[in-house]
Amino acid sequence: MSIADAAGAYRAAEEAAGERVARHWPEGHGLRGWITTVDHKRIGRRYMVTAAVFFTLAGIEALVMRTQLALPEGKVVSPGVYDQLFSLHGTAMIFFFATPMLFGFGNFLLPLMLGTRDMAFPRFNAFGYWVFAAAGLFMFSSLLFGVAPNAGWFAYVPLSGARYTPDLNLDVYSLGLLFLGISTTGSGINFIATALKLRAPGMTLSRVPVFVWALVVTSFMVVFALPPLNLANAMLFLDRRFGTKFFVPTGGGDALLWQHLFWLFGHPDVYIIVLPALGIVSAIVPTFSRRPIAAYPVIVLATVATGIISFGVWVHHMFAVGLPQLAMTFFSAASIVITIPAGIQIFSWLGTMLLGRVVLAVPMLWALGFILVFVLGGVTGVMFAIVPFDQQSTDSYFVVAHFHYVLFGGAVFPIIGGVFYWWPKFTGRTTSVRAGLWSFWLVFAGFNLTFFPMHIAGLLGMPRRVYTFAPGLGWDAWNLLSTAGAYLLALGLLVTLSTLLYSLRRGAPAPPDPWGGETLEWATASPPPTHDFAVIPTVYSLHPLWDQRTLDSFHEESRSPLHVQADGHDVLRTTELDAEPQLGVEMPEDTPVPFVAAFGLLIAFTSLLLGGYLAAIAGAAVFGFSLMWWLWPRDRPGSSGGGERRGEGEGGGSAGGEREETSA
Amino acid sequence: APSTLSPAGVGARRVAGLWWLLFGISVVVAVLVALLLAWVMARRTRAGVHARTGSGRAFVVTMGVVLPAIVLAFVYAVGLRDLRDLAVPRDPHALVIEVVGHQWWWEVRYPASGFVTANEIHVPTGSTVRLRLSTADVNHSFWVPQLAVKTDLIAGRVNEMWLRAEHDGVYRGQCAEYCGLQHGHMAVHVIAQPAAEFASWLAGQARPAAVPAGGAPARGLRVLEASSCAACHTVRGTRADGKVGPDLTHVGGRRFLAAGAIPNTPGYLGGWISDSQSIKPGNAMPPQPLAPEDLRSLIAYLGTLR
Amino acid sequence: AGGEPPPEVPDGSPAKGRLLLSRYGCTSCHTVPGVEGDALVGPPLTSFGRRGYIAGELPNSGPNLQRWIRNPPAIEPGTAMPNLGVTEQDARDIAAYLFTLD
Amino acid sequence: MTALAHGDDTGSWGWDAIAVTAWIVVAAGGYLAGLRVFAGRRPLAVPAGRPSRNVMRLSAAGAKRLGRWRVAAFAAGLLALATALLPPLDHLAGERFSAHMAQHMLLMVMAAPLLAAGAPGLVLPLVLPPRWRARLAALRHRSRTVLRPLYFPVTAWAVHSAVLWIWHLPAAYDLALDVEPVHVAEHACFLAAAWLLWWHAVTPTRHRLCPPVATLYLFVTALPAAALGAVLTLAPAPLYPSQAAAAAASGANPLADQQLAGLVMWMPADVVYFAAIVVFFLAWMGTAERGNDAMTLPASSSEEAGR
Amino acid sequence: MSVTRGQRAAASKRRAAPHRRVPPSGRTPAWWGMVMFVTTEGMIFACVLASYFYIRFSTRGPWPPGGIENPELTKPLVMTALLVSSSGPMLWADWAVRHGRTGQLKGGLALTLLLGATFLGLQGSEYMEKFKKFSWSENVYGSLFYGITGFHGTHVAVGLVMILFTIVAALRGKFSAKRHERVRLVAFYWHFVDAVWVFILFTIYLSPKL
Repeated sequence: MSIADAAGAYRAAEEAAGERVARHWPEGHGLRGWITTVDHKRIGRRYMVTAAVFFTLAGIEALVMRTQLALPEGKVVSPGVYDQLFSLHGTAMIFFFATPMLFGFGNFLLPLMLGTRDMAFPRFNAFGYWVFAAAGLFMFSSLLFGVAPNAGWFAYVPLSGARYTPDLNLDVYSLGLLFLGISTTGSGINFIATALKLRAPGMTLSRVPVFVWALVVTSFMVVFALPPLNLANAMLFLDRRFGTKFFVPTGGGDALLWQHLFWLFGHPDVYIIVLPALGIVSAIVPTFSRRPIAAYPVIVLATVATGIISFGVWVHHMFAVGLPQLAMTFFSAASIVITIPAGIQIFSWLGTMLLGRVVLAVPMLWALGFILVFVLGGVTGVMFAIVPFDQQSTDSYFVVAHFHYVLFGGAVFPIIGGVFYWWPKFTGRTTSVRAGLWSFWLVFAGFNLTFFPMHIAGLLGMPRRVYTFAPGLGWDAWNLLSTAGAYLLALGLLVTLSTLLYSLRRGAPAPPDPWGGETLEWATASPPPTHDFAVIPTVYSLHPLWDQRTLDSFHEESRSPLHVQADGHDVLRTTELDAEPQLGVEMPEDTPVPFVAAFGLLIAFTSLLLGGYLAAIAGAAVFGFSLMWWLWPRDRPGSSGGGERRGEGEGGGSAGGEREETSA
Repeated sequence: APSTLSPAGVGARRVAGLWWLLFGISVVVAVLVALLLAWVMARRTRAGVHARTGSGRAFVVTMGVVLPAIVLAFVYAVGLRDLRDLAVPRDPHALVIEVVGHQWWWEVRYPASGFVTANEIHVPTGSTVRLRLSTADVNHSFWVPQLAVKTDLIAGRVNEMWLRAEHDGVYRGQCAEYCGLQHGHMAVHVIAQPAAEFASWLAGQARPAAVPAGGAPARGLRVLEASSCAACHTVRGTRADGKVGPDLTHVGGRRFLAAGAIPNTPGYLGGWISDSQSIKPGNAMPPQPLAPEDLRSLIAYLGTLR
Repeated sequence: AGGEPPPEVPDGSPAKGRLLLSRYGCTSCHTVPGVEGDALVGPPLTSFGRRGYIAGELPNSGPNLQRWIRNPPAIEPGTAMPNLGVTEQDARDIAAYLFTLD
Repeated sequence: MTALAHGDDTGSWGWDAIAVTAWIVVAAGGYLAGLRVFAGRRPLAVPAGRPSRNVMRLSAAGAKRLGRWRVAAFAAGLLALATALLPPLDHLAGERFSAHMAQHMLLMVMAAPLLAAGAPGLVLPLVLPPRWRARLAALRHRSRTVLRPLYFPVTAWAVHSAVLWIWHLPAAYDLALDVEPVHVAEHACFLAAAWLLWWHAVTPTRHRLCPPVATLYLFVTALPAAALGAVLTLAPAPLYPSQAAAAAASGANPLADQQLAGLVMWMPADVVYFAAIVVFFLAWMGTAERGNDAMTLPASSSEEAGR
Repeated sequence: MSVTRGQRAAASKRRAAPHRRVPPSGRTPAWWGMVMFVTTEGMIFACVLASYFYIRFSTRGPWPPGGIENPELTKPLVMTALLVSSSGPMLWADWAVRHGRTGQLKGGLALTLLLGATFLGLQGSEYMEKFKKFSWSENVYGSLFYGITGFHGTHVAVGLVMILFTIVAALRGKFSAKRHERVRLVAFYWHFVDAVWVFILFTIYLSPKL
């Protein structure tokens, strides 16, 4: 039997093994199912929706800010409110929108692209989501009480110390970010373990899709970059609450230590945000160019190199604090070097398109728009890497323009493009092409109208984070343009949102593979069933669904117990490098424990914030005991004996193929 | 406008030149990418086009590694040269001015002449001036875009920078590091004057405040000494020796009040004294409830302090 | 605020008066509609065209308003509003603007 | 063991320099001899009936078998060692902190990886007579439980970081400057720790780390080293009294000298680590595109699906 | 810690016959999870120790500042001996459970618990002494001293809770020669906590003397 395309592969696998497998992968319903689910697809969608809500909130904050700045001497909000707005806008966009949104993509897509059935630690995944949601609640509710963070998203000491900000604002900041860090670190570790251990047989590391590479590199960066931030926030909290002197110059502490620690996190963080987004582009471009990505080893190397170099450039955010010139030359060089991996990726996509046959579908438009806008943002980044120019333009609106070009252009464009690209997979519906075009062009125009004038305002000497400005300095027109653009942009995003919502209600049902994609997720139903794949395929190349051998394996392997794993709630474990199949692993069932644990943490952090240390200990105890409940070794049915899980090839061996216990 | 692109100082001029170089390179890069995109959209989307399966590695390495490396090496070298030239000169004869940042105003000291003023820095045109920057509370950043690149004022440290104005003029600058509520109203004005004019300004500033002969200003002086102004402000030559707010010895001669927030006119001065919080919310000067007559004479007195 | 002068001050320019209000610093004590600032040291000058008296002392007419603006202590010796040295022409323009507020 | 010492102030080639040269020559000779044996393990196809005694040809054959680039690396490593420990740099190192750090960096990120890549552990024992070689092998076998931790990359990483940091604490550093044997020990420590570190990445034996792991390994190695460089570069005052005194005596600004030294610690090492990562990665990824042949590009008619 | 080339070579040989099944080997996802968790924890320790040196090297004047004398060494060295030696019983327990000797597993774990708890007790008594001399709000040295050792002490406490948890599970007969992943992960974490202490000993107690 020869299989023609991905849809055929999906159908063949479902016929052969669908029922046998689906029995073990029930779907929870109702409120209980909603709270206890550990399904990576539900959690991934949930991440994305929550992050989109935070995006809307932070975007509305930005609109209020732009309204205040539309005219000189604006009186829309008071300076105290403005400070909270821009701080929460930056914090929320960076921490509560960009990273979780992309981690939502990762959660949904990683197991599908790898050809497995769930993340390595499904319960930990659910826990990560609940912690993220709780931390977002923690952070955003502070705005209602007027104690939102108000020292900018990087909260420089001493301004963020207890002496100059005595209220709770920065306790909310430090505790909120520590709280969120638990979720981000956990997700990163989960992605790493999944990508290393649960790939489909044959998917060696050099056949892994670029998006997965990007996500894995991002996860490693999270593991290495978040600790400095967590440490800095813990020290800040101790300084503010318990009178330690880490950052207090009069006590021997150092105000610059905060900046070093923050940016040692902060710069890798901007690539933590942008790398998965670039990965999305690397998934969209080959599909619509009808050919594999150009220079795959080089683009993977570029991704890895970006991750590594990004740890050596943090001082470019501190060029004006008076460091030794020699140090600045080094960081300037490193910041320049990091453009080369970016250039590699840009020209890899361009090369793919130049060699390919381009289909200008809506996701592809977003990718093309992204390339242009990201290059514009990137070249201003290169300008900053030159120390004298940075010293002139740092902390001016030129910087604001740069980072919105790379953040909105470099992360939000791919995110929206990715939403349009995988929307059939997420929801099982197709979107309207005409509405998609409207949405793209409105956002593209609004975006450039909002942020391009900021370059000029910055060059004309306008500092950032000013709640108002005097008339007659030559900044009025540019700010008015920016504000008009912001409203146009909001309109475009509103159109985008309504397009998607309309599709959710009225869209046509989507086939498994609407675009003719190359990676494994298109060989599942739209949306995929709880078990994702009825038969785990064997991968022979970078583009499994354009490869007859893999397509055929959907049918052929349906006779192999190893590839079907129909004896329980099981996934297949493979080796780290070469994806040799090892054995089946039993996955945990739905459970409310992650929710309870996250709730305990919410209690603990809220009590810490309000100074109720006993209640904080109680919350931590709830967390601790639910963890113990979670990790208690249980005897699962069938694991005591007779759990042979090997292929038909071998009989009894001494190293028995027992099922494994999972720890998370 | 305080534009970085209309430089009037040596440092700013160098950086403006650098900007045009960087801008040119960026335009080339952006236009190149835009042209390639246009080519793709025009030529690779037609009906008869077939995808080709080459690796494309040569294209990627050439365009993404080799060419950028050459361009970037050149840019880096230019940047290094400018960075070296912009280093603080070790000129022992340069005029040294100490600038202390406060939330949210600038204290300016001329150690050689031994006086203190605020929010306005006078410099002689054409000669190098070294600024020694420190802060009394949180971080600030000293930025006069037309004269020199910015340098931060970091708590617990002293940073140095220098500037040399090329033409006479008044150059507006602003604090460029977020420092709290009124970060947006923390402007500074650098006034470049011919050397002779500057010398006479120095001499004038070094003198204590003139004692008014009589009338409203004399009464204003009595009000100033008797009321709470004296607890926060210094007027040299009177009993007012507070250290919380700006030195008012020659406040009448300044162009702006409250770090550029308002012009220095009697009307604004009166409003500032009565209720500065409605003008610059959150600043450290509380509203001063004064008897109407006292307020008017105080305005008259401060107006005489030139 | 409109372009043509109000009947009370036929030869003043309201547009210029509006600029002068912020130039002399009136707005640092008064809240004036159409001009930036929200100070409450002196009475808010809202709907000034419909007021009966100026500072509770003078009937609100064009010449009286100009007299007040040019030298308040001369009219009410104990007032907190200082003599701001407003020139005759400027006082006329300011008064013209104030009378357009109703 | 004064071989690794700095020169004294006479400026001429002292005994120590001669000793260093001697050691290097001995190492080179031993390596060449070992290569000869290495080639001889498998009978070479020599022209019939004419047993050749041409040492160089045998050595070249051995080099071919081991991999010519490894031999070149060993030679370059010896050269780096010579550059680091022989007079022009060695004299300057007595005065300038930055030169001293350059010396350390030459030892740690040039000499060590190159020497390790030369696999002398494989080649040099071949010089010994067979009986001794057997004894050496037996010794290694007997001590394998003790030596096992040496084969953990974590050990190499910890030793490397610890050695780097401990020797740069002010007291230890000044002691090394003042007491010559301590200084020799310092350099020996640096070379040994770095050698062990790089051995994991470049050894031809089965202990070599696979490229993705090596990437991670070099990355976590770079972090503590970079942190030390950062601390030195950003310190506001000179940290090492005797070094500062020497620099001032030679007319340099001690603080600027220290900043340059910090950068020298920071940048070349990072560049080398990064370059190694790129090389490993590309060599490994080079096999990736083999699968592309068996590809059926999607049909061009799927345009409707796109729009 | 990592996958070496030997396994890779074996794997590539195996790849020749794609359908031959191999016995299970290699690391479990949970092992990777613990390794990455320990990595991120280790990074926090690395950052806090680097902060210590950053502050120390940018402090002018004596170190420790403010008239605090150098930490004395006897008690920390005893603590070090206790903690480092506690890795021994942990290794023993790990070995025992892999060979199905659950009795020795419990013994090893209990001994580790005892040593670790003694360590914490000594640290507490050291705090009592130190607190008479300086507090954490005294100056930045006090903050760093209590911050770093306290952070590590917290890790020891968490490790002890994990060991206790493992002991309880072992008493319930949850572990066997085939099922012992949790024991190995707890052991891994404990060795990490031990190793970090050595760095802390070096930084806090030894480096001021160097």
